[in-house]
Amino acid sequence: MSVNEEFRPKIVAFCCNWCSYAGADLAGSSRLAYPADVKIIRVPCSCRVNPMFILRAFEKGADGVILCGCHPGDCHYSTGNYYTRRRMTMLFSMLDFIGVENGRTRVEWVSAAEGVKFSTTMNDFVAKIRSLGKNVRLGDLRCKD
Amino acid sequence: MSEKKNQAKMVQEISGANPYKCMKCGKCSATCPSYDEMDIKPHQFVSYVQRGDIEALAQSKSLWKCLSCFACVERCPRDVEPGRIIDAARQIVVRQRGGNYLKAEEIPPLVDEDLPQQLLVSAYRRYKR
Amino acid sequence: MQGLKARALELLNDGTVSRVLGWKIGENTYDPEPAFFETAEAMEQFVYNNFCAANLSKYMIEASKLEGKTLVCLKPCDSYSFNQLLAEHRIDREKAYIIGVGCKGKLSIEKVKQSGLKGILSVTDTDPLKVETLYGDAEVAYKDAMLDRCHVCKGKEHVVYDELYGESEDTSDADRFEQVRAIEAMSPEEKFAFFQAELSKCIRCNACRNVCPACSCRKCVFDSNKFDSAQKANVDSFEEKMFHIIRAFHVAGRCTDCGECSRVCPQGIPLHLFNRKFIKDINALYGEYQAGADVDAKGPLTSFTTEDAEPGVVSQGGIV
Amino acid sequence: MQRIGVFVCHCGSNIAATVDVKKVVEMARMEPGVVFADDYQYMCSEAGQAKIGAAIKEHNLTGIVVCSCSPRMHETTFRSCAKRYGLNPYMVEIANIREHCSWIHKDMQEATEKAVILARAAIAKVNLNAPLQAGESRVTKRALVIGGGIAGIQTALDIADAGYEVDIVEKTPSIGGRMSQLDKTFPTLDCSACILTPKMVDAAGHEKIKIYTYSEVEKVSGFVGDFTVDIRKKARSVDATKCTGCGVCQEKCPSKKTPSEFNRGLGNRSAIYTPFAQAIPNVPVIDREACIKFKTGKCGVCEKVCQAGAIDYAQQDEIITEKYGAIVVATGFDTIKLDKYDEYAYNQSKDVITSLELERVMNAAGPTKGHLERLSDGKAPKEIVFIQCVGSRCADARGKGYCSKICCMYTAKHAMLIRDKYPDVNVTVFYIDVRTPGKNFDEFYRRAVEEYGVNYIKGQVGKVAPQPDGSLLVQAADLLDNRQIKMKADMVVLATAIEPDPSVRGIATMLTASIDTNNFLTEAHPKLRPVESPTAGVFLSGVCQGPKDIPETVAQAGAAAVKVIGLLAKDKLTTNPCTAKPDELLCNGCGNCAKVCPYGAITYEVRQINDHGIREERRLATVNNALCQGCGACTVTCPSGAMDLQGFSNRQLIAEVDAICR
Repeated sequence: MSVNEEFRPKIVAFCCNWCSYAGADLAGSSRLAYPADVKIIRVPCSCRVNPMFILRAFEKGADGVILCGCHPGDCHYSTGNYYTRRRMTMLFSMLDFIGVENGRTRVEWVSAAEGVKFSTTMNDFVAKIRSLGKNVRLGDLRCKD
Repeated sequence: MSEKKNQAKMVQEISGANPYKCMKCGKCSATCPSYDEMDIKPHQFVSYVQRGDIEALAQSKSLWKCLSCFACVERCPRDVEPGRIIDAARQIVVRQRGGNYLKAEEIPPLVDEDLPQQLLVSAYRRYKR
Repeated sequence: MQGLKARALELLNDGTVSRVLGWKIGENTYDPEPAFFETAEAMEQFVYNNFCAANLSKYMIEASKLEGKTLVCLKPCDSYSFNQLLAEHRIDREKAYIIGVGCKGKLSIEKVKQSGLKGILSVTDTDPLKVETLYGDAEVAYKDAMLDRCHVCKGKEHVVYDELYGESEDTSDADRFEQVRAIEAMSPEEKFAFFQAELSKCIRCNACRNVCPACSCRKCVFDSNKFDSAQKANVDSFEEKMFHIIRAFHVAGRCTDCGECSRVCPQGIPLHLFNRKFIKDINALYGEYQAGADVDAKGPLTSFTTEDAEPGVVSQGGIV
Repeated sequence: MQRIGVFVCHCGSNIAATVDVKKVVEMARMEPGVVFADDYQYMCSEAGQAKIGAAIKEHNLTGIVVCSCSPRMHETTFRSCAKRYGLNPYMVEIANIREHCSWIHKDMQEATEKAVILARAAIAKVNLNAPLQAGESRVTKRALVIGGGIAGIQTALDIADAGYEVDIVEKTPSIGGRMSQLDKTFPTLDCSACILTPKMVDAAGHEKIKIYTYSEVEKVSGFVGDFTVDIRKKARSVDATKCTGCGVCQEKCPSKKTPSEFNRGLGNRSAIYTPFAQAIPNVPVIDREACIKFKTGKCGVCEKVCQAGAIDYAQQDEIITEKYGAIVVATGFDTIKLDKYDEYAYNQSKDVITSLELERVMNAAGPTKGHLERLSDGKAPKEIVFIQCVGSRCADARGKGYCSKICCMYTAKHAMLIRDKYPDVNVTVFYIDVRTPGKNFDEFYRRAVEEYGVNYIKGQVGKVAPQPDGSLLVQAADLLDNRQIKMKADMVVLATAIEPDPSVRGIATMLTASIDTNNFLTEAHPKLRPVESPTAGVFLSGVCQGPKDIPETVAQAGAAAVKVIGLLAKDKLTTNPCTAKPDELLCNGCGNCAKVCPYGAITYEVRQINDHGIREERRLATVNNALCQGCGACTVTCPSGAMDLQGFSNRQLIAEVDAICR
């Protein structure tokens, strides 16, 4: 068995209350498994997620952060996820720019009806993080030699 | 893994088809131009794969009656695509016999003008990558 | 310069303005510093030379709270910052009397030093610069002593002013995004190594934050308890790591690319690269946008279209 | 410091079988702020809630965490429980250890570890919770029903009968919907018009119901209890107050070549038209695309013949703005396009028709006056083939993945009616499965087979090929007989899949009601709240929520009405207290938060403040709590972090992040 299979990543999933959290619930009630590495934090809307939360998660040892919201156009608050889309595009691009592996962050749109998508997304994301290994690059730059 | 299961798995791998998606609508058999000449009918292919009875499929006349016209593949509402399943079974048999892929340049000298067009088309379909 | 000083004095004396916001003579030609002048006597110290690089627009936040108008000298690029602050209601247009001052590219003593000269005693702001050193006199070509940001000059136009003084020159002779592109082309390992080397120099002196006209919050999130990210002392290491990324994010879509952050960094960290990266991405994805060009424009991160790119674009070949 | 109680639910074996609940209790006890932790079989039960209540009293708890099912399930339950025992309901947090843990993980150790972490995150959050007070908002006692088919009509009638005002918005010129196009209805075979028309008349005559036909919803703002809706009343070009409905204009109109929508394009209509004879209102509209007057400026025949002087070419679209407390979506369905099903020759032959087209053919008011005839040559068919599941139950992109539910029954109906009226016509139905769950449904289908001699063959048709002699060659396999069939038919009827009316997408977006991948509106809970959208104040009626037949639609329409009545009966609604709240000492007044607020809830005012001894006037953001819905968009836009969201504050969310990553 390779090292990566033993590696249990810490993954934070921010899910909006109206679509993605409900999608996760549906995945649960449909018994669609995904690794226990994923821990979900409920937010009212994907637009509530401040880039600071994501960086904080990495800083505290998360290996991957995924943000799930309603599909564009279907936001419970009409427009929240459109702002999310721009903000996260900018943030992810910046992380990529400073050399953080761009697979560690992801945004997925999962509706309340997409239990299957939620589960496959999480399985896929966990596999990706496992292949990337432990997050070391978002550590304190000054403390490294 | 038993040989039976192994072969069934191989058929699934080669064809990329999932026999469990089949809803037994029979549209493949309805569509098949070689239906009357087949002993195992297209809609039954999936059952053989599900049961792991590739041997019977390999022994069947159907294996060599399928024209690879892919009408069933085109029309299957469930993406099960029996044409690919029978094609996969055929490949297993061909491989067992030691025959394997032809190279593209080996084909033209083998072409006989009297060969049915379907055979050629089917061959090309199979060998295209 | 004398004409500018005379005009400022005139406006001060006739009561049009209550004070003048400009630059004060420093110990040397090359270190003038921002200052308010309230009297004719104080105006003796007023200076405007080619080393007057500081962007004065941010001082207008405090000046807007004072009685009477403040005469403020703005170079073309500073006027964008002024406009952006205006758009965010941080300053009062009525409280400002803007003299748009001419600019032919600002000089940096650091650049002069980088040309290899040591023991500098005095330096002129002429073309070429005449440098007197402990070891004899030397000359430096104007272009070579110019701030990096002036090589990607925004142009000669003031976007806001009451009157203009002096000629300006468009000094741009470089590609604004060249450095950003060079980094984008690196492998993740190289990028990481580059920024690790640069950011590890940071001493968290906050000079970048203090000078930045977009960083004008009454209280910075890094000083408040709202995100548990407060205190400069290492209560936790969060702010240390993320400070520059968050700072860049907070000014994204609002940064006019004035380049003050890099200019004032005592450690010489090219902080403007973060801002330029955002600007480049915004231009590529959401259309060309220059913060401060138009007071009524909707900021790229406070607006959207339904057809915007997905964040996945970053991992699918990047933003081109 | 909070005094937190943690309550871990077994949910029978739903949680306890995979999560070691005792271990979760034990670990929770070690978390900061936790003064009490316990587990119980069913926390949501009366006894479970009593346990929570006792602990609140005994341990003087200031906050509680319930480790149980999804908060979407029982957050309300536990909040009201807390309230009953004197604790602020917003001091309750739920750790979802069922849907997000026990149900998806098999390994006990793994699931237990995760449950502990989820509990820890909830505890970390509660440590930072603050009591919140729900506000109140008013309820406009008027409902809007979008769609004037049987679903919309029934919902409107039921609401109106309870004494509330209802408006129906229908995009076509008449109410009636799909049901008005049907000939007979299963399983009783009564005439569709005979049972629908009285309801239409009732709705039109009801003093509490206002009907906007030829109108569309254009804009929706507001929220439950207080929606503001813009309705575009399209220009009818006929003054409804003057028109007597005599119909002369339609007779005399020289432009008669427009395919009739009502007859599914099988016949034509005039440019000025009412869709069908029993239309309500019986006021025609001018189709400006087809009208010669509008196209060339010359004609004006209708105006000349109209005795009442009702024709008004200058009429403009009108925008009506109205306030509503509740909105019901009843937008119905259409049949899918068959462009991708070349094998059934729908586009090649006029004699291949959809079942809905057959309804029109069979109807006495239809294009053939009810005579069963081939549309190509008008000849009487001798051999008719029905094909089931056309586009339904398809895994590929050509059709729909779901069962359209109504086709088995209406095909049995069609087969039976044809055999009854034309005993010499042979009827063959090709089916995959015959699905007849419903009262008297299977009996109905068996009658078709046993009494009417309809020939049912199991096997989907592979191909329909038009022949030179005008017949249609149908190729199929009889899967039970194991033989391939090639038969000639004179007519082929396709049981075409149904899909939500395309207009529903735009409406869902306006209402911010969630929609699934098939464009069916999502219900708040598939079992327990089937007629409510997750968006408060929006209710679902009819096929917009999922395929259903008339009896089911009517039942759901009534259910939706009851939900609306329940809402409108209240004078005030309590509002969500989880709203945005600016810290005035941090606010820059920069204006960015208002730019991203979808509700216009943020305004700015200049106020005198005291910032640690500095007194000054500042421009500050102010949030209107009645308008704020708590999305949090503003909190991220605010550079200084002055704007925070109550109940989901920056510190709370960061505490959760920290707890998970610890």
